[in-house]
Amino acid sequence: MTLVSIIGFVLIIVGLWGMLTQSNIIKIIIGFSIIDTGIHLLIVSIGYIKGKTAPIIDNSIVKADAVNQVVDPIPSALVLTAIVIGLAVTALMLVYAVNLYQRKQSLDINDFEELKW
Amino acid sequence: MADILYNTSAVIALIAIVLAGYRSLKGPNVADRVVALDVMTIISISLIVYVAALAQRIIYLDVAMVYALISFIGVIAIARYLERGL
Amino acid sequence: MVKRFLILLVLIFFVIMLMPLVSDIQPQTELNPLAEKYVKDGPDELGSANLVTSVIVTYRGLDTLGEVAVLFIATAGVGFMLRRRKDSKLNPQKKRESSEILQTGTALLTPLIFLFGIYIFLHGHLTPGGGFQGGVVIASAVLLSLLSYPQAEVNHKILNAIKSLSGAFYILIGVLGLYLAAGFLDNRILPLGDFGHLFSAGAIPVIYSLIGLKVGSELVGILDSMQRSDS
Amino acid sequence: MINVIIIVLGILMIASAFMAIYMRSLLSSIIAAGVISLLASIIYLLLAAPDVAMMEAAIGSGLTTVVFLYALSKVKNSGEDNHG
Repeated sequence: MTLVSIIGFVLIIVGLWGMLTQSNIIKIIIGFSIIDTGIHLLIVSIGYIKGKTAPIIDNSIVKADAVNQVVDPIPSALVLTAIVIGLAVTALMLVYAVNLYQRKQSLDINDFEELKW
Repeated sequence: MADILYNTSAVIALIAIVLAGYRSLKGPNVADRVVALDVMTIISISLIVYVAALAQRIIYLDVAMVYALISFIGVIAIARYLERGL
Repeated sequence: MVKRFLILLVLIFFVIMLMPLVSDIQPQTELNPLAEKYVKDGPDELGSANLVTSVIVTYRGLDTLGEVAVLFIATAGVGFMLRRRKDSKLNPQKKRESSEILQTGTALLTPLIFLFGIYIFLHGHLTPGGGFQGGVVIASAVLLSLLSYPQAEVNHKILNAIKSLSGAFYILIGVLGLYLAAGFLDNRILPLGDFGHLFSAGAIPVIYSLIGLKVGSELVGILDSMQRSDS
Repeated sequence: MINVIIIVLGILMIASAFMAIYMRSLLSSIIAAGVISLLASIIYLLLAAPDVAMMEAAIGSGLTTVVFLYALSKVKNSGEDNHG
């Protein structure tokens, strides 16, 4: 376990704690975005190799010896697309929250009890 | 010699970012937090340039340019929200 | 009180469940075989200096296609939920005009930010960045204009045209790769050129520009429909 | 030195996460969430992923904050004191 993966793990747990304990819908969405950041940190920390540099070949990297000089490019590529999806999904959730507010004039999750049993 | 220079600058930037972070967490007013966020943005740009110098990659400077060109938009949005213009 | 206790229990269970996953992450010392293949063969095979770009655009091109589809669905959802009600009884309150400084600064900065976004996605195969980052930067430029001129309207015909055409051409280039080169979204339908120059890496700059236009217009769509919905 | 930077930024990020959850006013929570992604992009750069750092810099500190603020300005009559 590396330092950054610990940070990411703690962020995931804190965000989950916030999602479960808070009753304001916008606070729940903020907790979701904290979980998002934590997961991204965790994934990027998997690909890091100590002492190596970014997988972009320019003057400071020999092309033939790149295998011994660069880090894993695949986690970066995965996280890159995940961040954009995270923004779009956050926007969609906020729009749902606005619609719920227009329905009941409240943002408290305990006021929406149609599906409660 | 260069090591001492690098380490000193990193320590200075870290102290500055911790102080600004303290203000952004504690600040009694929203305006305090917004100004602290702006200060943290500027210090982050200098930290990014520090990382680029440490890794000796000139291409990292593109990230600092994006930061400097884009990140003030969040502060402007908060200001517009506070004056009821959003 | 019982609820708090249950939440704490769930969280502890979650930590115990995920702990082995995190503690298995060991500091690596060398690349795993798949990444080693990408790093070793990527520069000669595809001609792209940025290996992340070659993974996103070609090696894992189908993932990117799915990502663009998810982005499209999310934008459609936002536009559907926030559609403007014509018979709304609430008359939208007048928004406060922005100050002179902000308007002048916007007029100065917006073309520069646009230009920088285009630079980012054209140089996606040489420097960090690419279609997604460039699209986000372009969306930020439009957002700056929306913040300083709240009454302004985005031209929806042009926006929808950019959205549809860039998506269609993206698929078209992918299918062309299927016929002319090795597979879907292969970039070797154009000559590879000199390694490390702007006109190199085959079709990667074209594909990444189309992705940039697509992502930028989708994000502008989200921001515009969130800004102008009166409620 | 890299480890020191990561530890300091990580402590700040976790403190911001707690404040984002427990802050009284929603606007302060949104600002704290912006601080998290601001610091995350420096960590991405230290992990040798400049593409991801650029993405997080552009999205996390700009667009996410603005999207939250648009939603907040539509629900601002909910009795929240936004100046706290």
